[in-house]
Amino acid sequence: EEKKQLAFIVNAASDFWKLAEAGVKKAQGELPNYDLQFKYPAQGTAALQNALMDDLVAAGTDAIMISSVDPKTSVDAFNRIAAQVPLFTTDSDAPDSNRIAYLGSSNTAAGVQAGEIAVKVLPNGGKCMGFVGFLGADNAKERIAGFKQAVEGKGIELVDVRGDDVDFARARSNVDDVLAANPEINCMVGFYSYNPPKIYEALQAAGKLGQITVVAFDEDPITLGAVKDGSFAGTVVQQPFEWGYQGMKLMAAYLEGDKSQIPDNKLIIVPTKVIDKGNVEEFEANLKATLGK
Amino acid sequence: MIKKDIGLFILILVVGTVVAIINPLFLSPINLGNTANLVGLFGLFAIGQAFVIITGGIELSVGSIIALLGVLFVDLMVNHGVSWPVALLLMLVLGMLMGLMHGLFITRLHLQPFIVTLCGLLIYRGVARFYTADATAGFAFGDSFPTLEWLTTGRFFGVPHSFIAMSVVAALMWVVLHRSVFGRHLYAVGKNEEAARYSGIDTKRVIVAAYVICGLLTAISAIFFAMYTRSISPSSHGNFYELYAIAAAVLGGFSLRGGEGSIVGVVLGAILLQVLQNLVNLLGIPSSLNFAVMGSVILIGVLADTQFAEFRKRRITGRGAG
Amino acid sequence: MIKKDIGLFILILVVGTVVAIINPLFLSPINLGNTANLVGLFGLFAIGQAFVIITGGIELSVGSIIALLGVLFVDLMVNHGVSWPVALLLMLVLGMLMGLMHGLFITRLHLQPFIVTLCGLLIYRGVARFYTADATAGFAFGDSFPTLEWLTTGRFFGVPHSFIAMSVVAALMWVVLHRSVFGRHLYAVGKNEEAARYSGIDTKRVIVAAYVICGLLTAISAIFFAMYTRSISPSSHGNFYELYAIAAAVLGGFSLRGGEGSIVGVVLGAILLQVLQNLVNLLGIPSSLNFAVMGSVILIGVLADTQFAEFRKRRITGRGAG
Amino acid sequence: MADAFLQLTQISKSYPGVQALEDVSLAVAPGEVIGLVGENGAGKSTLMKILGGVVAPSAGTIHVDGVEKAALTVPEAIAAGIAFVHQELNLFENLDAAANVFIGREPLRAGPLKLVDSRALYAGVKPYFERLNVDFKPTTPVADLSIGQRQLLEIVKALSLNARLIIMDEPTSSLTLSETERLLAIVADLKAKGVSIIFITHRLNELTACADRVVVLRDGRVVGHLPKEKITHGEMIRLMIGRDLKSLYQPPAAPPGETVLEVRDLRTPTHPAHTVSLAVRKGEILGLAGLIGAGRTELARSIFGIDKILGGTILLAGKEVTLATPQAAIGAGIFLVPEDRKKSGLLLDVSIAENIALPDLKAYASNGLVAADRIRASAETQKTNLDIRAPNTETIAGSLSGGNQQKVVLAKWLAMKPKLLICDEPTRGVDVGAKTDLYQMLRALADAGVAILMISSDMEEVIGVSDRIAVMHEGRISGFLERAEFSETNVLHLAVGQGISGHGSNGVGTNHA
Ligand SMILES: Nc1ncnc2c1ncn2[C@@H]1O[C@H](COP(=O)(O)OP(=O)(O)OP(=O)(O)O)[C@@H](O)[C@H]1O
Ligand SMILES: Nc1ncnc2c1ncn2[C@@H]1O[C@H](COP(=O)(O)OP(=O)(O)OP(=O)(O)O)[C@@H](O)[C@H]1O
Ligand SMILES: [Mg+2]
Ligand SMILES: [Mg+2]
Repeated sequence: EEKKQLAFIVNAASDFWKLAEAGVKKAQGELPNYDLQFKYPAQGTAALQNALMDDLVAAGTDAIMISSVDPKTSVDAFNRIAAQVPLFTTDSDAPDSNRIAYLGSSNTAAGVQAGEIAVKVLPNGGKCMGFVGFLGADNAKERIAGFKQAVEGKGIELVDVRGDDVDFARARSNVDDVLAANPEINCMVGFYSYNPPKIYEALQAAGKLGQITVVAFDEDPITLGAVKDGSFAGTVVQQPFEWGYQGMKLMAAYLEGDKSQIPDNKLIIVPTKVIDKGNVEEFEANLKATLGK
Repeated sequence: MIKKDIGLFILILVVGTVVAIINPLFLSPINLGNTANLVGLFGLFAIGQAFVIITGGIELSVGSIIALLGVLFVDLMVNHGVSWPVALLLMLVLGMLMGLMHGLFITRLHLQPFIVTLCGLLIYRGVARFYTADATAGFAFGDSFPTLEWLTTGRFFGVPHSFIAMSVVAALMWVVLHRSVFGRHLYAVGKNEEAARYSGIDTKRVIVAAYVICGLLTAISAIFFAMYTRSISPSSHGNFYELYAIAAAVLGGFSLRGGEGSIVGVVLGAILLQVLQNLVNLLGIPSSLNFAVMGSVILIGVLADTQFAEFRKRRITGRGAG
Repeated sequence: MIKKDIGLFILILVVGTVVAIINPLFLSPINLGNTANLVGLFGLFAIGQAFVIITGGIELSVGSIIALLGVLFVDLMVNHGVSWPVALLLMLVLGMLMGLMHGLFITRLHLQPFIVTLCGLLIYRGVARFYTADATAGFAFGDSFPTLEWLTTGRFFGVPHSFIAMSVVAALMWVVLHRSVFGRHLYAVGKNEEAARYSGIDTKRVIVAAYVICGLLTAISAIFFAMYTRSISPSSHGNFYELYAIAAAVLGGFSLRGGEGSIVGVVLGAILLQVLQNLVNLLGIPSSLNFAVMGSVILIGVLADTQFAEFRKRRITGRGAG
Repeated sequence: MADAFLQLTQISKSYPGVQALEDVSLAVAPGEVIGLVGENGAGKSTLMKILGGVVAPSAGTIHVDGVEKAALTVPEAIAAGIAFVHQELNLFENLDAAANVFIGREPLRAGPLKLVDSRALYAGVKPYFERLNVDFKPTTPVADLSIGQRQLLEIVKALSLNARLIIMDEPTSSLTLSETERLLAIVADLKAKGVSIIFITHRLNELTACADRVVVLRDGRVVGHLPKEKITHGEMIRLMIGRDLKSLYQPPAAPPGETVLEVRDLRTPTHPAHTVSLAVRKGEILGLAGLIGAGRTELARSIFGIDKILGGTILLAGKEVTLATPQAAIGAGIFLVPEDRKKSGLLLDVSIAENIALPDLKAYASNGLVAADRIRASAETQKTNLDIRAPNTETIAGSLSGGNQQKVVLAKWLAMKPKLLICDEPTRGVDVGAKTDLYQMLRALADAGVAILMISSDMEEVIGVSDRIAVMHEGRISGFLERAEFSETNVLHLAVGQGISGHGSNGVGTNHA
């Protein structure tokens, strides 16, 4: 009856993680001797995440994979946990900690891919406005940096990025305000998964769909729909399903003594993909299948 | 009362003028429309909050109610094929029931409003998150409810319907609060519940009614919000909105001790808060400074208002004594 | 007063027992240690809040102060090479200055506490976010302040220092509130400020002192938090903590109208809130239900408490009649 | 007599729309008892508040021991040895009795820590409690005290200051005869020790007993000084209101009618072991007397539906009724004028007109909307009828003098049509002139068929106004008195639980119905 317990802790509640959860579910099917848990913290703060990890370890969890809100500075907390159970990072890494390995994508690379979409559809250059949840979060900073790096010297400028603290109403009114106040903007980038849908809705309300180039991240249904009908230039998707699925299998293997899957640099990169009009239908079909809808 | 409102009105004018001078786009119809829309959305539940605050109570669960009702509303229509008028009606009834429950807990079981509605804040959000298993509830691409969308997000000669709805509600509630017997009873209960009871006022019923009204207006606003954001992440939708509502009321001259405040005040309070939000984006202020700017303007405004009022009072008594 | 505390204490025991039966790990030293640590962190500023609430005020900026002071503290040490005792002292002084400012705004300029501290909430968070440009302030890997770390995150026979600090503060503040003249004046001012003034009490000084104490305790707690999380994301660090503090106080028998409550009560309130947090994690309850469970337990507990108290009151009068 | 240590010179005080004081001068010498009388709103409390440092005068000077000041602050007044029994009670309900006595000047221990020395505190209040013979303990929370008990506590507070001047602003308004006599003895005692007293009261015979001189105020001005030998009831009244007063008792126009309200074996929470039975008839004024804490207020609250009753029945016009809420009571035509005007009677920061309209708002509304002009008109009528002294009916109730506030509370109910009117201390703080008017109104109401139950601690009032008196003692009726048996001694005997000659002490009284 003594099943081993594995936990996957995410940084905040969002649809994005539903895909990872689906991956974890699939892994559960293949790991009957394990009890897999998928944990959302009550709020997305490092303090709560660390308390959650402490509690899980106290409750007898055997291995943890975490998407940290703030990996850089949670190193000590990670090391404290890693001293008790094997710890893995996903989504965002803490390379200086004693975590066993990182499994996930590279946000910088994703940002570069997004920048490349913009370069492709804006050959004459342009002025872009970005929208994001937390400006200071690592994933946001890396994506922004990647985007800037890719458009450097191509006549495209990322004028500013507006934060909304993951308040959807603010996310929407931020776009509305830019449409009202910055007529020179001809390109918009939605860095968090819910930003592109808000851009879509604001443009639709203003009757400007198609007039402004939109580059998106992630696979919100509205985003995919907009890519399909040509309103968006494209979107960059990660593969969270694989993180959940592979992550759990990896931890189970590790607990059973199989360390062969851990590469020397301790980085297991699941590549990001560009979805545009060409491959969106196929991607959407796959997605539906995984989510079982 | 009216003097306080004028002070707030002047503050809004001053802030608006300064912003318009720096960036004339502030006065563009499109920007005014957007701001009016948000004023409508926030004003609706702020008016509800005002009723509760007048009784000396507080309603902390506003944000969570907006999240829960939003999730249910969208889910009923999208996943259960419920027609929108039915879903809408259901949400309004639910909102009123929540208010009723809060009111009964407070008056019959003698719990503190802060505790009851704090539990509401926690429970409703928890239920909303559990209901969707922390997923976002939203319309699929292409889902369309033309009448509902026109009603909630449409515009009439450029004036957003949400703003019109808020104005109608405000006018109605103005009559209720400032002209009706019930309104007088509300003030009486807020000022001195015991004296009100001795005067034969059914204080419990009055208090319960205030929470029911708050629940109803919050539910209306929840529908507007759901249609505005079109997708609801139950963990973050409406977070902190109770603070907005309370802040709008307090700015508008309400006292948390109850018995004070006017509808005009709370509407002006809601307008000021939205103008401040708008200003940050329009002036290109780093969004990290958003909060700081809001806080400073509120502080300076309130300060100017009270200092001016005291100055005037001193001048009057000074003259009287001379 | 004491009866209220006992009710809360029993509630904590009941909840604890139930959790321990379902998952005996609840009583493991490691889990108790973790929970005690959080009780210490939250208890510190909840006690501060309690002082303000007794005067009939409210301090909404607690969470933002914790964020701002945390950011500054870490930044001073990491990026400006300030030695930790100096940085620590500076933070304590800053915390007291903020409290002093709030107190003066409220007593000298006659602003409502809700407004003043709401502006504090907005401004301090804004400043913190602007200061780091929304980036996280934290120690780099390898940064080490052994004495400071031992002081703040160390344990003494398994008891976290934060808990010890909180206990010492609670004991001190118990004497201040329940045994000293100042404490008595606090109660007097909270119940009836005008009468207190007529009694020759310097009510303004008393109120200001309450805010200063709150600022100081919040600053102490900010240091502990900074060392516990070791990194501070200024946009989310300490969010909602003011609600926690107020909830702990209100659970502990404080009334937002002022003049009521005890130190034992607020500490028990803080313990209950942390036990509830711990319970959700320990029982493997879906974290989406986290809030709902907390809300329900609080509601049921408070309900049981008041109903039991009323039942006893009825029985006593009933018996007297027999 | 020794020289004055305190001198007020040409003091004026104006509030917006009101000249509360004008050119008032007053000197206080050690060991004298000064009576201060005047109609409601004459400025007595205002003058005393200036002395106590609570309000600052608009003009004039104050000399304390020869030092000139424009105004005193509260700490300065305390330092100058001025103690104050406030007219409106200013106690802290969250503290116990002893803590209230020493608030602001607690005995200290532990040096710089400034801890409260509880032992010294409780020991410190004990002699005063004994001296006033109060019936509650130093550790009793003030929240549990009745109005009368609170007033005693305020007096203890002032005595304990060991001041050289004690200002007593209507200290006896809620006290019964025996406590009043004890207080007057203490006043004499203090005077002998060289303490000066300023004694404000509307019960003028108290001054005949204790004052060395009387100062009369009218409309903010001093209109007369009476040296000791000239202090008579009639003289004071003439100076106060400029005319003579008719005798108190006016007989009813017709003999009492059928029973309106009957209470049978009623038990209340504070005195659960005792029962109350009484009946009030149409057209009569039944006085209800008793000592402090006898349970009269509680009886009234129980009938009015505020307090739950533990047992017994209430019959209205012979039919049993349950009055669980004030609304039910009001619906049945039973009105209560509460004892504590600040707490239960008034919305202090609302206008006079709004206060008067509050219980009967529906009558001023059509379709649920209130007609402000109708409210104002009705308030004007009441203001004239009751002679409420205020600039207009929009004046905020809290800014009125104590007596005028009381009149507003009365006006709330007089504007409606009761079957039974319960007045709990209806004239607390009301001046003699207005009292007479009020008694006339009560009589007129009774003659119009209203039954009136008048709870009063004012012996003169009980004897002078009632058609019949019921006396309570520790939660039960200790006896009824018919007019022929009315006397202070008889009321007092029943009030302390003794019988009176020719009357059973436990007699519930014959059923007059
Ligand atoms: N704070 C205030 N604001 C405005 N007017 C006031 C205020 N306090 C007192 N007054 C007015 O000053 C006048 C004198 O009031 P004061 O209380 O001194 O009367 P009083 O002689 O003590 O009467 P009473 O016998 O009824 O207690 C009254 O007309 C009253 O309405
Ligand atoms: N709010 C209260 N809570 C608890 N006890 C009370 C309260 N009010 C009054 N009492 C107590 O009830 C008893 C009866 O008081 P009540 O006020 O009915 O007497 P009363 O005859 O009207 O006397 P008084 O002249 O003092 O008003 C007193 O012993 C008093 O201490
Ligand atoms: Mg007076
Ligand atoms: Mg009484």
